[in-house]
Amino acid sequence: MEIFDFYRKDRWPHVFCPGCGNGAVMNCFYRAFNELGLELDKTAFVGGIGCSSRIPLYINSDALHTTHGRAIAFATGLKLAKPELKVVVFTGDGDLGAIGGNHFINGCRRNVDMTVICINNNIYGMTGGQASITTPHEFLSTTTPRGNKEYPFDLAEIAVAAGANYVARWTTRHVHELTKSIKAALQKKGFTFVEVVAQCPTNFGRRNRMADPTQMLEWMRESSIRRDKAKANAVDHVDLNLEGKITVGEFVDRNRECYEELIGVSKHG
Amino acid sequence: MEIFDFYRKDRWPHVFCPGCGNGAVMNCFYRAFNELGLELDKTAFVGGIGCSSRIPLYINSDALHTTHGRAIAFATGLKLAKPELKVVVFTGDGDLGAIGGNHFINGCRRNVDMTVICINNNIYGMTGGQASITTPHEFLSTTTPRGNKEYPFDLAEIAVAAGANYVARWTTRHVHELTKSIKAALQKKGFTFVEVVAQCPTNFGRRNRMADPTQMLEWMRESSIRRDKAKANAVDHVDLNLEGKITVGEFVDRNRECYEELIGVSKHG
Amino acid sequence: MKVAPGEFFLQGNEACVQGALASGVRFFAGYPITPSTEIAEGLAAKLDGKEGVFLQMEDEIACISAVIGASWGGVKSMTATSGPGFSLMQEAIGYAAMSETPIVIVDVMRGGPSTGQPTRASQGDVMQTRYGSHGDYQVIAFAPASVQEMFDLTVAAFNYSEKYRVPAFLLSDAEVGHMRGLLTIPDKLDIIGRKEKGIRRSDEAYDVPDELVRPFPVFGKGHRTMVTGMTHTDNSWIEPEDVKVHQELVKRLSEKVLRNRKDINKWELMCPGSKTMIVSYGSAALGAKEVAASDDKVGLLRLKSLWPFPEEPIAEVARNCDRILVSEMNLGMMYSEIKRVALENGCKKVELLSKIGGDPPTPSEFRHKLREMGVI
Amino acid sequence: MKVAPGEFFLQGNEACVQGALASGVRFFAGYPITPSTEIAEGLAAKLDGKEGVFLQMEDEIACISAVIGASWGGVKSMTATSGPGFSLMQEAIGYAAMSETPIVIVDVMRGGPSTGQPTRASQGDVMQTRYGSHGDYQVIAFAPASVQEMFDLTVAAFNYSEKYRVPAFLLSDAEVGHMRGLLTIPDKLDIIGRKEKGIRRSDEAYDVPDELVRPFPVFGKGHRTMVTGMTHTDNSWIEPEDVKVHQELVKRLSEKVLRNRKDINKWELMCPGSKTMIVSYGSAALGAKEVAASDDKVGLLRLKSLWPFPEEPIAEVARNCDRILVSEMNLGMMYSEIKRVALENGCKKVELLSKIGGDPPTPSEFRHKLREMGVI
Amino acid sequence: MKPVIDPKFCKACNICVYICPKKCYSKGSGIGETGYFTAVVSAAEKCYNHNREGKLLCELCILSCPDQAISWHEETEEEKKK
Amino acid sequence: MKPVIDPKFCKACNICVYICPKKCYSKGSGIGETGYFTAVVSAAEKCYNHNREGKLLCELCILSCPDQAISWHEETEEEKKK
Amino acid sequence: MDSQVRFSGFGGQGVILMGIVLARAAALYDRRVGGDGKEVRKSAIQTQSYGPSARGGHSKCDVKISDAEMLYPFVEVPDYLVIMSQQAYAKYIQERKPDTKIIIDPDLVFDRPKGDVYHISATTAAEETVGTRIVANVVMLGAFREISDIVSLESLERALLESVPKPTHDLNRSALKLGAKLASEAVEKRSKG
Amino acid sequence: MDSQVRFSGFGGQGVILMGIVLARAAALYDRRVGGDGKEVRKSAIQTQSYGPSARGGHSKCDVKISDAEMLYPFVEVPDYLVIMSQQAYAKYIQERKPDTKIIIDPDLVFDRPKGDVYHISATTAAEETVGTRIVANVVMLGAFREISDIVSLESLERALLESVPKPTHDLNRSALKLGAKLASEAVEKRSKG
Ligand SMILES: Cc1ncc(C[n+]2csc(CCOP(=O)(O)OP(=O)(O)O)c2C)c(N)n1
Ligand SMILES: Cc1ncc(C[n+]2csc(CCOP(=O)(O)OP(=O)(O)O)c2C)c(N)n1
Ligand code: SF4
Ligand code: SF4
Ligand code: SF4
Ligand code: SF4
Ligand code: SF4
Ligand code: SF4
Ligand SMILES: [Mg+2]
Ligand SMILES: [Mg+2]
Repeated sequence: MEIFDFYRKDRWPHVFCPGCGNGAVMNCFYRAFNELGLELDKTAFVGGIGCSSRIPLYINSDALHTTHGRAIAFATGLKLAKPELKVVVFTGDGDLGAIGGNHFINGCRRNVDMTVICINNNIYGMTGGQASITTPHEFLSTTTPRGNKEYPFDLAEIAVAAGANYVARWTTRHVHELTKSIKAALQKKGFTFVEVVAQCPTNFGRRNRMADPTQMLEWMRESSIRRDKAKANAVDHVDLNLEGKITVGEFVDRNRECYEELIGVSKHG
Repeated sequence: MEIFDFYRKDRWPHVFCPGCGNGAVMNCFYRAFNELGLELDKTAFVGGIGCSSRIPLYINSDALHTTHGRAIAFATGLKLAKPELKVVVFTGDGDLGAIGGNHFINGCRRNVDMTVICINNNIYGMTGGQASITTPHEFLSTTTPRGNKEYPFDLAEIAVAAGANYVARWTTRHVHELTKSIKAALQKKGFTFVEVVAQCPTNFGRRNRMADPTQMLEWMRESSIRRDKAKANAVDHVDLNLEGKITVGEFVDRNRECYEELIGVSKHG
Repeated sequence: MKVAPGEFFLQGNEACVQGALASGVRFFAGYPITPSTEIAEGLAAKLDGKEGVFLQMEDEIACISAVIGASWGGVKSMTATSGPGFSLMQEAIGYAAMSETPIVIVDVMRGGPSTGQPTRASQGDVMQTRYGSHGDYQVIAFAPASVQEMFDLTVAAFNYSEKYRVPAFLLSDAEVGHMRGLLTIPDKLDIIGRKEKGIRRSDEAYDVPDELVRPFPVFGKGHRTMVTGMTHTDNSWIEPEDVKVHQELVKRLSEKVLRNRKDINKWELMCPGSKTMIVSYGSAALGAKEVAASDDKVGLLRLKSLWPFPEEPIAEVARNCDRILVSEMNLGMMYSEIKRVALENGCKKVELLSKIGGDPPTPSEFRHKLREMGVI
Repeated sequence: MKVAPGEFFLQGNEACVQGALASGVRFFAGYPITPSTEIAEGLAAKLDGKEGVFLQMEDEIACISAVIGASWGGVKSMTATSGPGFSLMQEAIGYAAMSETPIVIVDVMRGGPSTGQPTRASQGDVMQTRYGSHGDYQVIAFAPASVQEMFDLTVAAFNYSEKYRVPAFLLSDAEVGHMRGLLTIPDKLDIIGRKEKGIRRSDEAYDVPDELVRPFPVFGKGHRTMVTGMTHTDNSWIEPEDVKVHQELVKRLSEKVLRNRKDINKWELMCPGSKTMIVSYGSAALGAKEVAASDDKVGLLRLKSLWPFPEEPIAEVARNCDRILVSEMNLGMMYSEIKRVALENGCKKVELLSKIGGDPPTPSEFRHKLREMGVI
Repeated sequence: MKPVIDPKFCKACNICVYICPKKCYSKGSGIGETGYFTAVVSAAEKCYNHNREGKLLCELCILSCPDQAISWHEETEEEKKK
Repeated sequence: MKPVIDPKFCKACNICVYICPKKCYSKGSGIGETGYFTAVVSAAEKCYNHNREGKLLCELCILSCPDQAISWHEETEEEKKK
Repeated sequence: MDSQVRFSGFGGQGVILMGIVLARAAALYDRRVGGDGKEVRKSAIQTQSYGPSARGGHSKCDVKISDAEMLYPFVEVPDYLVIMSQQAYAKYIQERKPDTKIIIDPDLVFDRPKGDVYHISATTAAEETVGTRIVANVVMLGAFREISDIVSLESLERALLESVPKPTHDLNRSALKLGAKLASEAVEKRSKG
Repeated sequence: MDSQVRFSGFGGQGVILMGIVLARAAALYDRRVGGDGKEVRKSAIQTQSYGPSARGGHSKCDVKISDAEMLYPFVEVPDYLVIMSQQAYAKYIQERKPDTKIIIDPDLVFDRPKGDVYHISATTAAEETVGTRIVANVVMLGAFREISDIVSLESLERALLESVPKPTHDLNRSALKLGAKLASEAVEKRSKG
């Protein structure tokens, strides 16, 4: 399958800004999906509301573009009603981690079989650059004109604590590692979570002296630190947040039984 | 201050069932509050909706009995509007961890100065015994007539991952330890969280062969394991949930700056 | 799951469970709330994963979201709640309307606003059902007044939801939901199935004029469906800035419900010729039934469906009577709509018997009011 | 925080920020949403912790909850949102009504239902404002039609919210919110402060009859206040099963707003004697202004407040004209209410100019409609 | 000091009976004012705090009683002798 | 194989220029069809995949291009000689 | 003709069950053959006052039984008022007609109402005779049936046994009989006294 | 009398700013003393088409200026139509009157409309003369003012400088002047041609 069998070419060029990180994630996702030989007609894509959440509408498959923050809840119903479908959620840091935080942690806990890809651009892109729950401390946004005083969530660590079967985080500066983790996530049963720190040059970069998307890629390269190394240095993730680092790597890979197995849901075609 | 200076004696006997764990938590809270010499008129109590969330109405102080799940959000506004108040939230496993999960994790992250006491009775007491996000695997409830197939949250671990300054869990079988942790929580600045596993004989015990409250206390005694021991045995918390253990102890004690300090909120009397 | 025909002594909420099962419900997501919880509990016992899924979720928003998601998986799906949960569901209800997703929502009404009276009956959510979500949309809502109607109108809600691809509501209340009485399940029931794209059946759903209701493209069948709550064209591409696209879409969503009022609306008429007519629904109408049965100066129009607003039966009644007494367990919500229609149709005296606090108006209270009005 | 008097060229949403600051807002919690975001952004710049707190929260439910909490801390507090966020706030809005918490909510309306048209204007939330939460309650809502009114009516919303201890709304829309124009901030503004328990001031708030509005017991002042969304007695003890307590409470909550309609309602009247009157509000009324100014066969009643429903000015207009043309940017929401009042007052021709999709009706469209009606 | 049960508050859960390491409490047998078989202090003299001044020891009963039905009282001269 | 940029899709972010370890890309200078200064493949012959068959190497550019504007194409005979 | 019955007591006594069993018996089983040879059905509706959870306090359960189709299913003023606690007495004694039959458990209700009153020591009798006060409600139900004769013993027993766990069937049958006995004694005593 | 102005182009060109500056100038500063010695005020409203975020595509900004109180503030059909991209041309060219003055940047608009058209090469001129195409919008604004004379140069400049960062004031002033120059040339050319 060529990339434009997978994506709806008639909608190109897509709506995302020049240099937006969403596109790189789309490339890696297509690559992983294709290399695994998965089928579009046996897969459904679900998104919330946000730039990142619009990706499902560009994929040549069934797409459920839902309400802000609730993608995982919609996906849960869809999956349990039609268990033979593979279900993939595309979401953003705001959609998943701010308004959708509760469905996120409960998704991890309930362990319904689905893969959730969160494009964390550290900002609300769609609405024009307000701080999100992952905007780093002291960074600027339209709602933090004096620098963000809050500290960010570590979404991947929370997913671990909440019980997801597979958790990884990479940046768009790690396209190969990212592709590999998406593959791992798609292959594993249960709730799997891949977070991608990605550039939003328009609404995050511009206000933080990184208007050029390549500056953002460079920032991600410099800030990334492998999770095993970070753990070895015994810094807890909250402290890491304080330092503005981005821990990357696979965070957990375990095999809790998924919810469908636990309730013995049968495939009603 | 005698206990019935602290509580509204004219409302006694309270509405809670015979043997309900809420009462023990009330005793320990009063004890901690009193021993620290805190003042009722400088403290406000906030609750959501649920048996546990009704405790604020019994305290001889300002009480905000809110909507289901939102107590922390209400408390956040109250505290930031009147920073000289000490703010304490009473909540339940359903109120805090199910419908209120998002405000819980964001409360931990934002680190507004407040103490949250969650009475985790593993069930929705008020509505008559439906499963909650902490009902142990395979336990019975009115909505899990074949045993609960989901696995429970570990609220305390999530609070750690989300960034709370102080996190402890005890059961009502640990009244002295609990009192000590409540004291520690009340003394520390920032978001502090004390989870108490407590008996609901009416709606949890009755359906799980522990109709007698003392059977429930005995169950808690048997299932409890100190967190340091558990950690030494290298079992991760999700695995612990699988085994039906209750890890108890202090989970974290750190000193992240609280939100008020970070934004430099001034006390406007 | 099959439901056995026969006679049963059940609670209203249990009859609703039976109605859902009889309609073929395959997915239920719920969050406990008094006085609706028995519906969740009943379905938890029945939907064991094999024949359908029962899911208790983290909150009501998750529930209705999952219910909509499940419907796109092609199964009949449903949730049940009461006031506070109903309020939380409003955003997603608008999404269901906009995305034309067939779902059923039961609201067992209790006293509001806010936490109010969790265990007492009210009819305070009837306008919320119509207007609770932002923007223009229409819904279908039924108001049962007995155990039997908890069953019958649950089935109706499922049927019309499928037929018109619209969220349908069962607006019950704490009295009807908790009342126990006889339920007769007939041998044969008319059940309308999903109006599925690519499958033509001689199904009643296909009676609906096609320019208003589109066939439903179930996920996973190669339709490559796009579903969205944004303004979209007929092939589902989002066009959030296009005035025309928005007008066509939103007007069609309303029209498909409003133009089919005759098909949807249901009511009971007692002593239709009377010069004084009571118009009421649900629990509030029960005292009126007794009055209308015993006094031939007074008739009753009992609405079994509230939305789309039953203009025609009310107009008919208004044209033929001198005065109308509206009775509801709120401060007068349907009253203003009914009054408008009555005035348009030449009936100038429209009065209100409003009763809140949990107890339905009694026959004595009706008689007292009618006496005040000089009717009896 | 003081607001400097003078003339400014600002966006509608920025004028709202100025109005809030002028009213003494000390707490704002918001969640970004188009087209209201500039209000949050404007207050983020001003409320820096010292003179007040700006908080961006995890969702709209958290925002309005925190806003209510802050109000109990004794400060003026506010949030701003649009349709989807407004829907999510409905449960807490009912709580604010039930607990009699003064708060201000701005809804900059966009096209719905659901995600709809995020950047386009509509008036689709006017009924939701009245009926969006479960149960019986009344609110106060203003509908600005200019940059200046974004300021003036924000101040009015704060004032009436404090005076009657009721949630008050500013129902703006994407056009008025984003329009830029002149704002004049006067030297002196009438600002109503918290009607605080234990403090008697010669404040306007105290004009309110005491049997309807109670003084507000700010937290932390030794009142040992109990606040609850459950049915409660006057000393705030919960009585969720008591019929009488519920009736008294809920009726009082409604009455305190309804009985003070004269004080609250605001409107503009152009060519009042005309035989044809347009009744409209917000953006939808702007085209009508031009028509009414240029054609003396046509007058205009422009409602600046929508709730409590302005019965009196509409009745007055209806009594003196032959026909009414209602214009709104929805499918006809206020229309039915207006029609009812018109009919009651002898005006039998009530027509609707409804326009959705984002653009307010133009003067030409008004003229076209009036021509169709045979008026001009 | 001795523990005393307030029969107006006790709901007869018998947690005191279970929790007291010294077996000072026993189940009640007669119906109390509230319709419950309230527990009774049957052996106050076994309590750690019997005839003790200053900071109280143990207190498991008081901290565990869900209904705030137990409180400390001075012993009578007679009781002190036990 | 050689990378080719589709000027209908390229939005001139220059990520390819930044990311390519072999400096195969350079910034564009003329305005493209879409109004952007689309990037250009200025040194395809330096690519790891120049004159290579089978599994492609590196691919940082293709995976990183936000607009799916880069794709692989057969080289012409002439290009192969470079 | 309608019969309106109210059972009241405190939470945990099984007052609700009494009403459910009575209504169930009337609705499903108590059908006689009428003069025209057709089955004559009763309609019966049970309603209740529903407090938060199972926390003591008073509890109320109403049953309305009608020979015709049920129109208004709620009890306005009861024809029969069964009271099993002092709290319930205080709360519900006012709502009665002059001819309302009142049945109390004199060991749990301390006040003594005037009027058409039957004293049935259901709780004590249950404990003493069948060995457990758990079935005091069934004893009272048996007594109520004997006094009211609204439904037949057979249909009441059938409805009862459907509503309780199998192993307790004998116990419940005995309790029902015991109630009937207490009632006849009470009636006798009244007619004598 | 009302003047209706529409600026259009693509996102990022600063089309919105043009409208804001014009409206601001008219509303706040462009006040003349009338015949009666009193200050005569204009009222001015700026509105815009507001797409999702800053993602290219077309962009539109309307200004309506009135000598009296503003009643209807939206532009129905513009008196002046300024177009700075081909996309915007395609979208907005239809909405005009026979006498609408059209001002285009001929280097960015490829079609050539008929009617009262002015060609202002604002983008090229900005790059070549003041050294950056960033101020092409200001150049165009200067040209527009020169052609329309709706507001005075002084008030426009004042409003402009209030809306841009201090360090760019000189640049912006030059751009405005450059626009005026281009406009006089264009007018001259037209009158000749
Ligand atoms: C209930 C609700 N609140 C707010 C919004 C407005 N909104 C749309 S997208 C968005 C933020 C999206 O942020 P994120 O998920 O990080 O996506 P991004 O655009 O950054 O990819 C918001 C707040 C909405 N649509 N619905
Ligand atoms: C929005 C909303 N949904 C549901 C309810 C019903 N409700 C009341 S309390 C409660 C559960 C309380 O459980 P928990 O917080 O664990 O408290 P507990 O009673 O067990 O102490 C629920 C679901 C409600 N009041 N509001
Ligand atoms: S706003 Fe940010 S996230 Fe959205 S498309 Fe533009 S660059 Fe991407
Ligand atoms: S239901 Fe459970 S939690 Fe509630 S009061 Fe009773 S025992 Fe306590
Ligand atoms: S613990 Fe308290 S309530 Fe329980 S039996 Fe003992 S004294 Fe009574
Ligand atoms: S203090 Fe300890 S020893 Fe004494 S009565 Fe209480 S539990 Fe028993
Ligand atoms: S990365 Fe892609 S979009 Fe960006 S400049 Fe290169 S080819 Fe163009
Ligand atoms: S594959 Fe690698 S070396 Fe070749 S062009 Fe792309 S980035 Fe450069
Ligand atoms: Mg984002
Ligand atoms: Mg609980």
